Amino acid sequence: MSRIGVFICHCGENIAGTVDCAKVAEVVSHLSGVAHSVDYKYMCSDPGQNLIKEAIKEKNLSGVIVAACSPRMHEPTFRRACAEAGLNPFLCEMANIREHCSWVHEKSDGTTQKAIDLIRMLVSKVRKNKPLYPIKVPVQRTALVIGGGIGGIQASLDIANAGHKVILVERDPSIGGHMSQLSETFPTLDCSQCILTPRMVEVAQHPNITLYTYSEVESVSGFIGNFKVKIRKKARCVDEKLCNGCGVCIQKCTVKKIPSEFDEGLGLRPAIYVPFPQAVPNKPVIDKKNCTYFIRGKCAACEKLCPTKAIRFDQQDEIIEADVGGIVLATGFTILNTDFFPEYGYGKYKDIITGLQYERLASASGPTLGVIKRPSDGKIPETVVFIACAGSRDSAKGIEYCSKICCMYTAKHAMLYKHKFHEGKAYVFYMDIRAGGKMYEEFVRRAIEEDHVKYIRGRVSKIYEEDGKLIVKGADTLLNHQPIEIKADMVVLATASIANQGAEELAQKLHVSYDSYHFFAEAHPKLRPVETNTAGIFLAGACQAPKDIPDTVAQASGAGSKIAALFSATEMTREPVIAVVHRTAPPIFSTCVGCFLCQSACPFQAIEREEIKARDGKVLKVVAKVNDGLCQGCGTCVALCRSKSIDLQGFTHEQMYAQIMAS
Amino acid sequence: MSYSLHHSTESNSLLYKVFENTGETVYKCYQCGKCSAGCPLSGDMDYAPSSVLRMIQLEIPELDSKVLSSYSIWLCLTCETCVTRCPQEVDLPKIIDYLRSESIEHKKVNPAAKDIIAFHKTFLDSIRTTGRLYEVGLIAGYKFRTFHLLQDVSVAPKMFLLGKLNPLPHIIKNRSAIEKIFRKSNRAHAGKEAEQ
Amino acid sequence: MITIGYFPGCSLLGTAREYDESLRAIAPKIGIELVEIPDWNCCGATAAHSLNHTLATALPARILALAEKENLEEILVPCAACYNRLVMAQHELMSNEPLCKKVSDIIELDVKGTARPINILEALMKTSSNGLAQNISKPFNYTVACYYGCLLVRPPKVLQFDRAEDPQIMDEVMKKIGAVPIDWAYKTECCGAGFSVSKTDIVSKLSGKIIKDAVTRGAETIIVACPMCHSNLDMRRKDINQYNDSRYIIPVMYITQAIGLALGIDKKKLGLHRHIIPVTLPVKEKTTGKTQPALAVSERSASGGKTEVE
Amino acid sequence: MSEFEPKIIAFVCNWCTYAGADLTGTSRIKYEPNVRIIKNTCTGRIDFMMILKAFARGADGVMVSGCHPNDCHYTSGNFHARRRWIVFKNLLEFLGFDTRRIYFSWVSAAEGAKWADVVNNFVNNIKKLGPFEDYKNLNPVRASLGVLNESARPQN
Repeated sequence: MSRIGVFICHCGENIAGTVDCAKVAEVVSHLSGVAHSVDYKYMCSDPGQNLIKEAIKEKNLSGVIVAACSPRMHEPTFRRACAEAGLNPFLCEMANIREHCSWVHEKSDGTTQKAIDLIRMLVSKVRKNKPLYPIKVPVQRTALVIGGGIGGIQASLDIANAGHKVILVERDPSIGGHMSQLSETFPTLDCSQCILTPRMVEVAQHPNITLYTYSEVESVSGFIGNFKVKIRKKARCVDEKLCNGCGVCIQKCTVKKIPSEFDEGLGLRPAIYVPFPQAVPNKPVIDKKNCTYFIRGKCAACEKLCPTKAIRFDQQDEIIEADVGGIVLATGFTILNTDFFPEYGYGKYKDIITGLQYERLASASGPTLGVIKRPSDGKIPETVVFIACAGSRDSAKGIEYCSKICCMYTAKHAMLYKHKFHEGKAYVFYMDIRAGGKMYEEFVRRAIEEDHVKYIRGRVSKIYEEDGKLIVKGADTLLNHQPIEIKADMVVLATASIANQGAEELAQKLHVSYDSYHFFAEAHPKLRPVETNTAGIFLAGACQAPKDIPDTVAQASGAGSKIAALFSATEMTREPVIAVVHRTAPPIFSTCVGCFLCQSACPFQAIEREEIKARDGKVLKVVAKVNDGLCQGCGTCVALCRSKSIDLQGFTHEQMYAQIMAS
Repeated sequence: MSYSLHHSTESNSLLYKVFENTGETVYKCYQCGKCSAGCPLSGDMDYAPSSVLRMIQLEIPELDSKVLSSYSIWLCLTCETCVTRCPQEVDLPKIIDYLRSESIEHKKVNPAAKDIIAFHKTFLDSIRTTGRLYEVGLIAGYKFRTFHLLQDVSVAPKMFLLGKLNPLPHIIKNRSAIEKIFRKSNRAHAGKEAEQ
Repeated sequence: MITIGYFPGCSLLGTAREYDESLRAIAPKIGIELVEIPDWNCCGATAAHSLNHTLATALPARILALAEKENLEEILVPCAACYNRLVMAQHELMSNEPLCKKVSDIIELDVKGTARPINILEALMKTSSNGLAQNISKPFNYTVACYYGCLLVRPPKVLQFDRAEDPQIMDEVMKKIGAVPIDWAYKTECCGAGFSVSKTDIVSKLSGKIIKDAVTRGAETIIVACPMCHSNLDMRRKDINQYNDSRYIIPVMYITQAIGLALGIDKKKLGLHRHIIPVTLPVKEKTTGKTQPALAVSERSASGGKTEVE
Repeated sequence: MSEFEPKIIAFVCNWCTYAGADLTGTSRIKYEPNVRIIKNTCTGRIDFMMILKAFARGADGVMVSGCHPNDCHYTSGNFHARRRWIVFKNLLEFLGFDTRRIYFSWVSAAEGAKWADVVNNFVNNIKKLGPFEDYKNLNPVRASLGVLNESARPQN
């Protein structure tokens, strides 16, 4: 006869506000199997937890139900409390009467009745609960970091410096990401490359870091501590060991006029190239789509002229397999870069550019060597209009969120322009200035007060060209909404930051959830901003939401230390929520008939064949066996098993049906 | 200037009525001013489109009545530029159509708008009687209503010569049908306002 | 030959006669058979929806109902203003069951809103593939400003026709008949529409800007698909020139007239003689001098144009 | 007696829909109190016998909800569930069971509002369908299961 203790939490007014907790405790106390039932203001508080511990000892309870918030919130707390009182933690469960009841229904008998029902159902489940014991699994102490931007770089270095091995995978030919494209960085205006490149080199030289550039993650399987990853190393067509980065091939390449991705199409590059001079690794890549040799089978100038004979036209993609214990996602973001605003004429007028293109114009290493020249005719623009929220905060165009970084970089852009060209006029059309951050507001004020950037509160309605000028039609909502027309030489659109292409596919490969904008979802918006819902996979930077550099670096270090913590021991304990195959006494041994339907259904290849032998060694029966290291406890096999010979610990048939029957 | 702080009770505020009658939520407007920037006439209006929305948002009786007696609501050409570009998808023309009927209903029509209304009224009279627009009748009637007797005397004769103006109206067969439509619609329309 | 219902609308019987004439003239040649809706009435125009919303739906509803009676699937509505009213009405009827009932009761005909109003450009797109391009006998090789106005493309959510900003369909059609459309800023700006009688100053101001931009960018004629645009740009030219103290003589033609000319139809049949601003289009050879600026501008716009096409 | 308040059992997966329903709570979106959530690890765990049992126990409607296709925390549990549901549905229909009483949906951890809608719509549909009486014919069976003399069950 089970002796279950039920503890109903008021959670202040959160539950007691709509649920009559005293009544619940009253009714529940009469349920068969319930030995003890109380309500209390805050169960998660120390006194609350002591209440439980004492009850366990005094009433010598065989099971505990805490009716409070969601188990996702406090199950660990209460299970720990039970353990401390000597009760097997898996005999403790939580009835979710807050998120699933008090918060979603009005104060009424119906709501109280629902709370009672939820508890009653759980009581009959817990009556069937059995003590379970955590499973120990080995931890493969190597981390995989996906994405070589500042986020990925920071995370890699932190993990590597903590003494663990890191595999850093970058899609492009060089690490560095968007930060390497930037000119100066707000609010300090120090040169982006100057602070980034040393880190890039550090990554390249760090003994603990294996760098795979021009590579992509092909597949990921396994689970926390024991992921198996396949990495596709795309053919560079250059032997990285032989190449010494002399650059002859790049100078001699016969194709020269390919818009450079690094310069956002404002500069040109040859078919064999390194994205930018400080690239890491500084080894060229052949762009097969544009290489004459790959198009016509002729040329091969680079091959002939390479002093180290490093060119390999026949090089094939390479698949690299690795075992890793934890993964950091740092795939970053991209910006809206299309004909998104027909009324703004982006893509139609050369002198309307995106913020990222402007960064290249302003960058000393950029196509104009840091002189702001307009793309159409190379003239220095005398009037530049900057438009914030170009795409962001625009539900009509499908992006409702604020891209967060635009207010700051727009202020920076205007400032840089004024610094480089004093007599120039800079206008900023904005809706709100969001400058939350250390020294941020001061920075914006400086742009306005010291550099005399004209801020106009209003959204631009239309831009069109008239005798070589761009006519920007806006309104000033602070000047009784008067229409304002500015004749500009160049317009810079702070286009929205959006999730990278392929983010969705990657998320599905790794089984991490993502939001409707395809940004990866954190496990908890406030309390677990670095974890994903999938154990062992962590987030760093703008792949989770638009972020500036400081935030990205902070989160990256967070992810890094999470990994370090995970790697602090050679093995880790997992919840014993796994499938088990029935065993009974001979001559039956197991009700399993060996159809192995489960094997085909298991997504984790956790089902093995076990031969049951007689003493003489002859095989009596072949039954399924669950590898408790691999099993993740989804229970698909359980539902599928024809003879009901597999069961899921913690969610056994007995428990589930008991719960249903009590409904 | 300052407004009395007592806010109008929700149900009689313009904001609420606009929602009731057009389904448009004026709260959605975050005052970016894109409509005022694109509107071909915001320069000629007493309140630019976005200020009209702002005035409605505050639910202050004084402002509500300013809106109804504004010239702006009559100046709108329904060119739909604002709603086409509005990031928050506020259907301003739809709202303004409603504001116009409210303005007439509450006898708040801006004096400067009388020509415009006169024209609309004449227009409707014309089709009410003939079923189709009788342009000559329209112009004549309009002049009669407004006493702009000399307007267009220069163009009109030329248009006759070009055969662009028909001296006689086109009259559709089933005129009673049109008359009915007008009567019923007017009743329905009046009814709708009576409800509030 | 495709059969389409035809709703001319009031102005096509009067001020916009030539639009009606030219449309009827080209229809057979481009494979369209027009079936005029019997005993159609006025759509109510701006007046109705300014003063009485119910009326603004009821009047077009009667037209749609009559079309349904003739089981016409599509109604060609050449007048952009009428087109807009009809589509709006149809949209409301389709999306609002009770309203549909209410209106049916008002007009004493049952209306479902199944007959789809289409504008002149949609109709031309239908046929441009089969015929239009082939039957060109006199290429309309002029630099033209395609003026869409408001009501042809807006509001996009309801019309779902061409892109609302910088639309292309008229340009495409004009290219087909040999014209060079310029890239200009006022394609979809408002001309003053309903104010052509009651607020002439506003019309002069708005239309003035449109004509100025078209001329400065070297257009030789402005192509329209809306009687209101036409009357404001053509009939009101005197006021416009007075107001802006300018002397613009650029002719304004209906798209159907331009096509008519390209198809080699007689000027009179197309009602070209009915314009206040005479349509005197230079015969290309001798007009290099006159259209010098035009060429200069059109080159730029052409290059601008290229990026659009990509 | 007052309006018929159906009893709804919802089998949800722990990773998407359970979390989604939590989000409904944290965002304080109100919905019909008729639903009783039973947490499973994954929709793949949900043995369709459970659904029958729920009806046998007097449920008027049953919901099954998990992660969207491709988002399953266990890669493919929801696909198994979907495949099984297709077969099971046909069987039930063949047996003359009104499958409108079973609702299968995907609600992700981010879709708090959707969960509320899904529940409300389903509850309304079941209210239209009226109470599910057929299970009473199972009384002998239920007696044998010893669930008739159950105390704290609401007597409505």
